[in-house]
Order: sequence, then structure tokens, then C-alpha cells
Amino acid sequence: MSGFFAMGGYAGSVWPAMALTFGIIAWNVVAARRSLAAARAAARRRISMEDAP
Amino acid sequence: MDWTWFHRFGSPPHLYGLARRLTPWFAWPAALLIAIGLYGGLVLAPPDYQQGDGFRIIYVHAPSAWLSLMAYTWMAVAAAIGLVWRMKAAHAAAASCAPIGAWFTVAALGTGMLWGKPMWGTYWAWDPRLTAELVLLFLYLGYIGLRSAIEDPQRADRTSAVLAIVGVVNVPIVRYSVEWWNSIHQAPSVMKFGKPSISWPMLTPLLIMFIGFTLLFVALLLVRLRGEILRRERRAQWVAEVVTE
Amino acid sequence: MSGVWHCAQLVIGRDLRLAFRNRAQLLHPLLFFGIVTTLFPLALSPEPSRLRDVAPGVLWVGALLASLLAIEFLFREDAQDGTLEQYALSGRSLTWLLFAKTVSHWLLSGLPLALASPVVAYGLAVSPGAMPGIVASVALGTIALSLLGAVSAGLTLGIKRGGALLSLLTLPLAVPLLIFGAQATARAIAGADMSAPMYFLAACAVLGITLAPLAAAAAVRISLE
Amino acid sequence: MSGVWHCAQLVIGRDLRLAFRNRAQLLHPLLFFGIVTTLFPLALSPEPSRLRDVAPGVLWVGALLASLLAIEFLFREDAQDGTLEQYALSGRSLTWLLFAKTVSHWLLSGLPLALASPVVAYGLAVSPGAMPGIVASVALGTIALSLLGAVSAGLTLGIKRGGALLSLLTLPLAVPLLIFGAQATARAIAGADMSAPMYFLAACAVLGITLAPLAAAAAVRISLE
Amino acid sequence: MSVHRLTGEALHVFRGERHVLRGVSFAAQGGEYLEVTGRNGAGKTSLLRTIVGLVHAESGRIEWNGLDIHRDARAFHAQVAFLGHESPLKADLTAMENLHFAIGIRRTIDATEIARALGETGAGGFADRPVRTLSAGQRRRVALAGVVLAAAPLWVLDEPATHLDADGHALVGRLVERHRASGGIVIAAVHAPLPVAEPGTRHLGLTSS
Amino acid sequence: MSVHRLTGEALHVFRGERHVLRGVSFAAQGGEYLEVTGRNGAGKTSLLRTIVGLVHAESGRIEWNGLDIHRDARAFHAQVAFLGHESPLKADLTAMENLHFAIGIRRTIDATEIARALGETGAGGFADRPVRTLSAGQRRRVALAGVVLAAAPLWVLDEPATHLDADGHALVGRLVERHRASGGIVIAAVHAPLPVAEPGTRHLGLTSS
Ligand code: HEM
Ligand SMILES: Nc1ncnc2c1ncn2[C@@H]1O[C@H](COP(=O)(O)OP(=O)(O)OP(=O)(O)O)[C@@H](O)[C@H]1O
Ligand SMILES: Nc1ncnc2c1ncn2[C@@H]1O[C@H](COP(=O)(O)OP(=O)(O)OP(=O)(O)O)[C@@H](O)[C@H]1O
Ligand SMILES: [Mg+2]
Ligand SMILES: [Mg+2]
Repeated sequence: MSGFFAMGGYAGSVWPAMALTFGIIAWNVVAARRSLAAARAAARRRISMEDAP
Repeated sequence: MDWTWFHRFGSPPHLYGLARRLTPWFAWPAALLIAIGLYGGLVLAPPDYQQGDGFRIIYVHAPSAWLSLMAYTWMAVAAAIGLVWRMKAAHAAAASCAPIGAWFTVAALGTGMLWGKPMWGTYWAWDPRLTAELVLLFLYLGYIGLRSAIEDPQRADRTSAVLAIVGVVNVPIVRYSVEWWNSIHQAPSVMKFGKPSISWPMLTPLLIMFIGFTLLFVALLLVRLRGEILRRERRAQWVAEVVTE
Repeated sequence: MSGVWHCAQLVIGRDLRLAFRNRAQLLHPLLFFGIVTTLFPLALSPEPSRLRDVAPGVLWVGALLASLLAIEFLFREDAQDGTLEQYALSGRSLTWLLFAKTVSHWLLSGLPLALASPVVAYGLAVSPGAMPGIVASVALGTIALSLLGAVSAGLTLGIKRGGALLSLLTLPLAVPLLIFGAQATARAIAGADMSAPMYFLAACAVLGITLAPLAAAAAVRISLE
Repeated sequence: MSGVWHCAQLVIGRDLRLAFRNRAQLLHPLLFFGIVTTLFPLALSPEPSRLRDVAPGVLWVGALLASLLAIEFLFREDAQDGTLEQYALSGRSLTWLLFAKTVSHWLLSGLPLALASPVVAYGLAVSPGAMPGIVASVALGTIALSLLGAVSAGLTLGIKRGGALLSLLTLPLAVPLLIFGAQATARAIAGADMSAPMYFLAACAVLGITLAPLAAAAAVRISLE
Repeated sequence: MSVHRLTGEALHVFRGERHVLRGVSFAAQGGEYLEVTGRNGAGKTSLLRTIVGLVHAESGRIEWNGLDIHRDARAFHAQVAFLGHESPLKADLTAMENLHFAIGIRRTIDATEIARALGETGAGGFADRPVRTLSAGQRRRVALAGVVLAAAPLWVLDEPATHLDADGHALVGRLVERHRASGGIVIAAVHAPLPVAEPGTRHLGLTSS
Repeated sequence: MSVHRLTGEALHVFRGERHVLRGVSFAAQGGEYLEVTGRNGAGKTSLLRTIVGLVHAESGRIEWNGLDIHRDARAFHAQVAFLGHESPLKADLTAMENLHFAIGIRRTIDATEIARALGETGAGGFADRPVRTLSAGQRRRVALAGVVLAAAPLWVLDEPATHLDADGHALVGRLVERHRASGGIVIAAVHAPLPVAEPGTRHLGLTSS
């Protein structure tokens, strides 16, 4: 197992690359959902504004 | 020719509903394929005879690089459709592509740099492909910057569409010119891209990753698209129904 | 109704007159070019052979930046004081009016830069034989740069402090021009055949003349909304 | 009466808030720096050894131009919308208010430039060992540049399109900074002792802090007339 | 020549998030003056900019002589003279030069005609000074001369009398009267009514939303 | 506290080559309103800018409480609130933020005070919107709130009611009245007289040279 993590001496490159990529993927998932949630919240705010006189 | 399908497809409420229904159909397969590809790439594939285990970066680097280019093309096509047919949904799609594409450009640059260190002995070199990718990042940043600098969404849509189209003309020109530039000045040979002679056990996980990343892109696009549609259609009645339900 | 040529003449005449009234503006691109290219030898070493090596790069980066700074002013002022609004409402083709504006920009920046480039090149230890080639390449390259700049300027019009964006938008687009321009200059210095990069620059200029004014007009119209 | 520190805090706070509200502006100096330093390798050759040779020059010319462009905006906007007039009439020391403005300029341009310079230097094939020295020299040099820029910006305020004059006035004054800054960087790259040029840069910064705000205030007051 | 006619129907205009005009309609024909009034922020400027096509209405339509103004925008614009809150003048050029270049694009014009128009708007005395040295009201007068010179049937003026003295106020009234008399249409947003005869004047009051 | 007093004596002001003010004198003391009138180009703006010290007079002197204003310019400026033709506002900041930063330099101030002043000038409804999205009159109201908040005994206002509607015009009158009542001095250049009571009002008519 430790051989797997050592990546034949390339651990210093391979794991940061993986971390970077999957970090970016995770962030993109979060950011996409947040952007949708923000748009929904804005629309809802707007509707409550319209309802008010 | 009957164009009603086109307009129905482009109608925001329809597209919004479609995007919502389709998202899981892309998201889950994407997660699955990426997991499989990763296992195949990191565990099953044998080490490269030249690069050892270092080559495994390819499983995230190549798909990211591919996504960065694909997202730009989609963005420009969507922008052109939006500009020509004045279709809000297309502008919304273009707007959704940009941040995703920019992030994967960063991923491609980052993983490439991390790969370059053991392979070439440096993180960065002025190789044509690298330079073109860097210019692509600048283009994305310009597009996003322009869009965020204009408050009115309609204006932002149409202005940035002009830029996306001008930029897409430019991408191949940059690629070609950078290549030519570099071939004039002899580049140190270590910095050449060695196209790894690739075997099936290595290639299969890569192909799976490509498909997984593409599906992931579509899933991300669909989620962002919904947000962008809501922003543009916030005055419409159907939005009220959608967000209060 | 006055003809389209007369219109273009008026637009160009006005820009030129404004420039001559405000000498500083007229000299700006030139000064900037001169200063940037002077800073380099100062910051680097004054050895002629090394200077000659970097000459194409210094010359072209200087010309690019000078041209960009100038075009930002050209459009921004007209936007601020409402002139562009009046152009858009003049009942004339905005594309044509903006093309005329781009021509005046080139006359006020590209042309002087091209004419001044031998002086700068001489300061970078380039031999006199290379000068005609350098002038020709700078003149041709700046045409395309002006056109490109007009598009970016149009895109960033509505934006406060668009200058930041302007450079961000233009510079990636200008990369091919820079590479081929510098290459043409390098060949001129080396005494080699410079037709290939020159053809490329010419192609860019032609492409620019046909497309850039359209894109600029579209952008300006949107930004006036 | 609120204290002078509170005043400075308000001036700086306002500039920072405006910058953060307008991200493009915040990124401008950095992007400009990044792009200019990317253009150089494109216009020159991509060979690491040649890039390393020109690195100090490219780095410093890039930083200088980025810093200057930023300061022009900083003052011009405040002049146009009447903010500087109100500062002059606020019953506070204009010198002090302008000093605070210069600090915000440095925070928004010099500091980011210094922090980004290792990235740029790496692209120019500089080895990582030289980075701390480069960051220190750029940080110190940009302090003096910001102060110098404030004076020139003040002098050119009253003038439309002062940009031309601004560069003309500032660049000659900036030449010593450029020479010593580039020297410090070159020594950092060569691994040599860089204390002599650093002392010079520090002296310039100290001189600037004592004199520049006074000169800037005098210049602004005149230009408001 | 038939009588010109400008109509707006059920205009809805948004500025950013704000629903500024909610179903505004109006009509004016050759010889009429349409006075747009309303409190600060009522939407006068937004309406005028929509009429000349600088702002797009979310819904509703504006027609000039029966044609949608966005159909052939260029032909429509050739018939409009627009003056906004700010006077579109180059500070470095003189009044004469400013008008020479600005109007020359629309139609052939000679110096005597410009000088006459400047005289009419009380700007004859400083026609040859750079605009940067003029006072606020003097600039406005130069801009008004530009409107006169445009020779367009439709005038769209946003607070034309800003910065003008009492004489200037009366002058704007006279200019409007004359333009009406020659078959033109004037639309102006004002806070203090212009001295214009009531017959042939229509009123459009905007209410803040 | 003694009564404030501002006097100008035999002021001669040049703008460029132009001899704009030829021996203008005036005086005003606490509780008075000095109305400056004159045709376009008469020199109103030049006079006001001379009074606050932004323009230097060729000859003559201006005294605040018996001291030449250039003697201790900073102390004098702390006592003046100046509003020119343009409203000094940052388009990217909200009305609240604008005043927070602008007034905070002069004196300590908190949000409720700013909100109250904005409410008084009818700008309460849009205090939290970026100024770029405000109409011309709305911006002017924000600028007026700034004058109120400066808490300076001397107000120097150049056409304060520009772009304001009828209500706004009345509002300016009320603000002037209140400031006078609290012992302040108001100097304003106007074209249409402000609704201010005649007792305690002085008139200074400038004639074009
Ligand atoms: C910062 C550094 C790097 C950048 C910006 C970069 C950029 C790119 C780009 C844009 C592609 C996509 C090509 C396409 O899909 O058409 C790509 C693919 C690829 N890169 Fe990199 N790269 C970098 C470093 C490296 C390194 C160090 C290696 C290996 C030694 C490498 C190996 C590959 C391979 C094998 C592919 C996929 C095969 C192909 O499509 O040709 N890259 N890279
Ligand atoms: N760019 C914008 N973004 C958001 N709201 C805006 C924008 N421009 C104007 N508004 C708002 O729209 C409304 C109408 O503005 P408009 O400028 O048309 O008013 P107006 O009637 O001309 O007022 P004034 O008499 O002050 O000139 C105002 O409430 C204003 O705040
Ligand atoms: N910078 C300048 N250079 C030369 N002359 C100037 C300058 N500024 C103003 N003037 C002239 O000085 C005179 C007075 O100008 P000022 O702006 O004080 O007038 P004003 O009374 O405020 O007019 P308005 O009612 O139009 O605002 C005018 O004739 C003007 O043309
Ligand atoms: Mg208005
Ligand atoms: Mg005035």
C-alpha cells in the first residue's frame, strides 16, 4: 500500500495533480449549485418585493 | 423547414425543466466513470516504461485540457446563436460555459506544470501548446471580466458574445502562430512533448476519463444554465411558479 | 445629404484637429514608445549584441502598448462626452464612422510609431540596412492592432475603468500579431527574407478591415444601451 | 473632530472598497503585469538562458508600467467626480489625505505586484532561490514608484488626457529606480549580494515618503484652480 | 409631405432590476409639443432614451410615421435630434468647430449657418472660444444650437433649460414654438414648464412607481 | 459664540485672459442668505469658487470672521460646505457609503445620522443603491444631504436646485431657512429664486462684462 502512495517516486507530482483536479471539480460542483441557489433566492426576493404594495 | 422545435427548445421554461430533469442522468454516470477511470489509471494501468508512475497524471491532465478547449468552443457557438437569433437561453448557456471552462483551464495548466517538473525539470516552458493554453486562460478571464463588469444582463450577454466570437477566431490563429514561432527558434529538445506510446491497459482508463469529464461538464453546465435562465427570466410568471413551489 | 466620404473626412478631421490642439496627446504614443524602449537598455545591459537580440521584442511590445493606450483614449472620451451617442443617432452607418475613427487612430499612433521605429531600433544597435523592413513591418502590424483595439475599445465602452479590461481583452488577441511582427523585424535585422511574416500581417490587416468595424459597431451599439 | 488616523483609514477604506466592488480594477495591475511579461517571451525567443538574461529588465519595466497605469486612474477619477475638490476643502491636511491615497495605491498595485513577481520570474526561467530577493526588491521599489506616481498624477490632473504627460514626467524620474531595481533583481538572480541597490531603493522610498505627499498636495491644489 | 407622427404604446422599461415605466403610452404629431413631467426618478430620462432607441423597452412599441423605430433605426435616427442631461461637446474644440464636425456628419453645412444658429441661441459671443472655457449655461446654449442645426423633424430634449438663465428659458420656449410651427415635433422632459402656448401642447405626467 | 461674518471686498477675478469679476464686494453674516444672480457667464460660479478658495482673486480680499481666508485655509475650509455644478459622488458606492466616507473625513458620524439626513432630502428611498443607478435629481438630493451633514456654518451652493423637481426646489428653500435659523450663512447662485423669506436675504446681482 505504501508503494502505491509512493507512486514510484513521483508522489510529489501525482498526488498534488490529483488533489488539484479533484479540488477544482469539487469546487465547480459547489459553485454551480450555489449559483443556482443564488438565482432562486434572488427571484424569490423579487417576488416578495412585487407582492408588497 | 419547420423551426418550431428550435424555438420550443430555446424557450426558457422548457429548457429549465429539461435541464432539471437531465442533470442526474449526466451527474451520476460522470461520477461513476471518473471513479472507474481513476481506479484504472492509478491502480490497474502498468507504469510507463519511460516515465514510471509519473505518467499517471495524464488521467486528469488530458481530460482537463480537452474540457478547457471544448468549453470554449461551446461557449462561442452558444454566443453566436444568441447573438444571431436573439435567443436568451443560448446566452445563458454561453455564460454558464465560461467559469467551468476557465477552471478546467487552470486544472490543465496546474497538472501540466506538476507533470512538467519531473519530466522536463521545470514547471514552465514556452512550448506552443502551453503558451496557447495560457492565452486561452487570458481569454476566459477577459470574457468573465467583461461580463461581470456590465450590470445589465442583456447588455452583458450581447457584449460578451461579440468577444467570444472574436476569440474563437483567434484560438486557432494563436495555436498556429505559436507553433511557427517556436519552430523558428530551436527549443531545447527535453521540452518536446513525447507522445507516450500508449497501450490498451493505459488507454482504456484514459478514454473512460474523457467520457466521464465530458459528462461532468454537461452536468455542471445544466445546473449553471438553470441559474442563468432564472436570472434572465426573473420577470416572467413561470419563474414565480418554479421558485415558490 | 453629404456623402459617406465626406462623413469619414469629418470624423478623421475632427480627431486630427483635436490631437493637434492637444499636442501632448499627439505625442503620447510616440513618447511612450520612446520611453519604454529607452527603459530596456537601461534595465538590461548596454552591450550592443545583446540589445540587438532583444530589439524585435522590445520594439513590438513597445508599439503594442503605445497603440493600446492611445485607442483607449480615442473611444473613451467620445463615449464620456456623448459624441458616440450622437454618432449612433446620426442616421449614418456606425460601422463606417467607427472605421473612420480607427483610421484616425492609426494616423495618430501607428504611422508615427512606424516612422519613429528606426530611431528606436538604432538605439538598440540595429544596423541601418534593416530600417526599411522595420518601418514596413511596424506600419503593417499597427494597422491590424488599431483595428483590434477598436473592437476591444468598443467592448469596454460602457464600463467604468474599462482600461483594465481593455488590455486584458486585447493582448491575447494580439499575440499572433506580436509573434509575426517580431519575427518580421528579427528577419529584417538578420537580413533574411521577411515575406512570410509580412504576408501574415497583411492577411490580419485585411481580415481586420473587413470584420473589425462591424464588431466594433455592434459592441458600441450594445454599450450605449 | 475625528483624528488624522481615522481620516487616513477612511480614505484607504474607501479606495479599497471601491476596488473590491470593481474586481476588474483590482486585478488590473496584476493582469497587466502578467500579460506584458508574457508578451516578452513571445516576442523574443523561448530559450530559458536568453529569457533569464532579460528577466530583470522585463520584470521592472512591467512593474513600472503597471504601477503607473494604476495611479493615473486613482487620481483621475477622484478629480473628475469632484472628490479631490472636497478633500481640498475638507479642512484636513491635503498632504496627509494624499499620502493615505498613495498608501492605498501601493496596497492595490505595488503589493500584489511584489507577491506576483515570483510567478512571472519563474516564467522567465529564474531559479526559485532568487525569489525572496526579487519580492523584496519589487516591494521596496514600488513604494517609491507609488510616491513618485502620486506627484506626477497631481501635476497632470488639470490636464485632459494627462496620461501622455504623466508618463513623460514620471518615467525620467523613475529611471534611477528602474536601474537600481533591475540591478537588485539581477543580483538576486545571480545569487550575489544585493544590499547596495536595496539601500538605494530604501533611501528613495524614505525620501519619497517625506517629500512626495507635499509635492502632490501642492500640485493638486494648483490643478483644482 | 404628410404630417409626422410618433406614438408609443404600453411601454414597459426596466433599468437594472427596476420596473421604471409600467405601461406608458403617448402620441404626438407634427406641430405638437409633448411635455413630459414627473418627480425625480419618475422615469423621464428613461422614457426619452427609449424613444430615441438608446434603451430597449421590455415590451410595447414605438412607431415613427407608422413604422417601428427599430425596423430601420438608421433612417429614424436621421430624423431625430437628441439632447441629454449632458451637452455632447468636446472641451478642446470651439463652439463653431464642435458643431461643424457634429452636424457635418448628418448634413452638409457651412460656417454662416452655424454662426446664425449660435447667434439665435445667444452663443454668438463666444462661438470661437474653446468649450472648456465656457460657463455651464453657455455650454448648454451651444448644445441647443446643435439641436436647431440638426434640421430633424423630431426633437427629444432632456431638461433643455438646465443651467440656463431666465432669458435662456424663454429662448428654449421660442425655439420649441418655432419648431412646432414648421411642422416638427418636440418632446421635452422638464421640471419648470417651458413658456409654450397651450394649444398644440400635450402633457405626459409620469408617476414614480 | 459670536456671529459669523463673511465679507468680500473689491474682488477682481480673471479666468484665463478674461476679466470676469470686476470689483465685486459683498457681505453676509450669521442668519443671512446671500442670493447670487446673473446671466449665463456673469461669473457666479467663478465667484463661488473664489469664495471657497479654489480660484484665486487677482486683487481684493475675502474675510471669514475678520481673517483673510487664505491665512489659515484649512481652518476656514473646516467651516465651509461647498456644492458645485456637479455632485461629488462615487458612482460605484451607495449613497450611504458615499456620505460615510466623504463626511467621515470632516467629523465623526454614524449611520443613523446619515440615514436621517438622506431622509430629510428625500433620498431615503434609495440610500442603499449604487449612485450610478440614480437619476440626475436623485443624485442631487444625495449631494444635498452631504451639505447638511458637513455641519459647517457656511454653505456655498452653485445652482443647488439643478435637476430637482418642484418638491426638491421647495426642499432646498427649507434647508436654507433652517440653516439660517441656526445661525449659518448660505451663499447660493441661482437662476430661479429659492423659496426663502425676504428678511435676512441679501441679493448680489452680477452683470456680464
Ligand atoms: C503547464 C504545462 C502543460 C500544459 C498547459 C499542457 C496543455 C495541454 C493541452 C492544451 C492538451 C490538450 C490537447 C488536446 O486535447 O488537443 C494537453 C494534452 C496532453 N498533454 Fe499536456 N500540457 C502541459 C504539460 C504536459 C506535460 C509535462 C506532459 C507530459 C510529459 C503532457 C502530456 C500531455 C499528453 C500526453 C496529452 C494528451 C495527448 C494529446 O492530446 O496529444 N502535458 N496538454
Ligand atoms: N442604470 C440604472 N439601473 C437601475 N436603476 C436605474 C438606472 N437608471 C435609472 N434608474 C432608476 O430608474 C428610475 C428612473 O430614472 P430616470 O433617470 O429615468 O428618472 P428621471 O425621471 O429622469 O429623473 P430626474 O428628474 O431626476 O432626471 C429612477 O428611480 C432611477 O433610480
Ligand atoms: N477656465 C476658463 N477660462 C476662460 N474663461 C472662463 C473659464 N471659465 C469660465 N470662463 C468665463 O468666465 C465667465 C464666467 O463664468 P462662470 O462659470 O463663472 O459663469 P456663471 O455665472 O457661473 O454662468 P452659468 O450661469 O452659465 O453657470 C464666462 O464668460 C466664462 O466664459
Ligand atoms: Mg432625468
Ligand atoms: Mg455657473
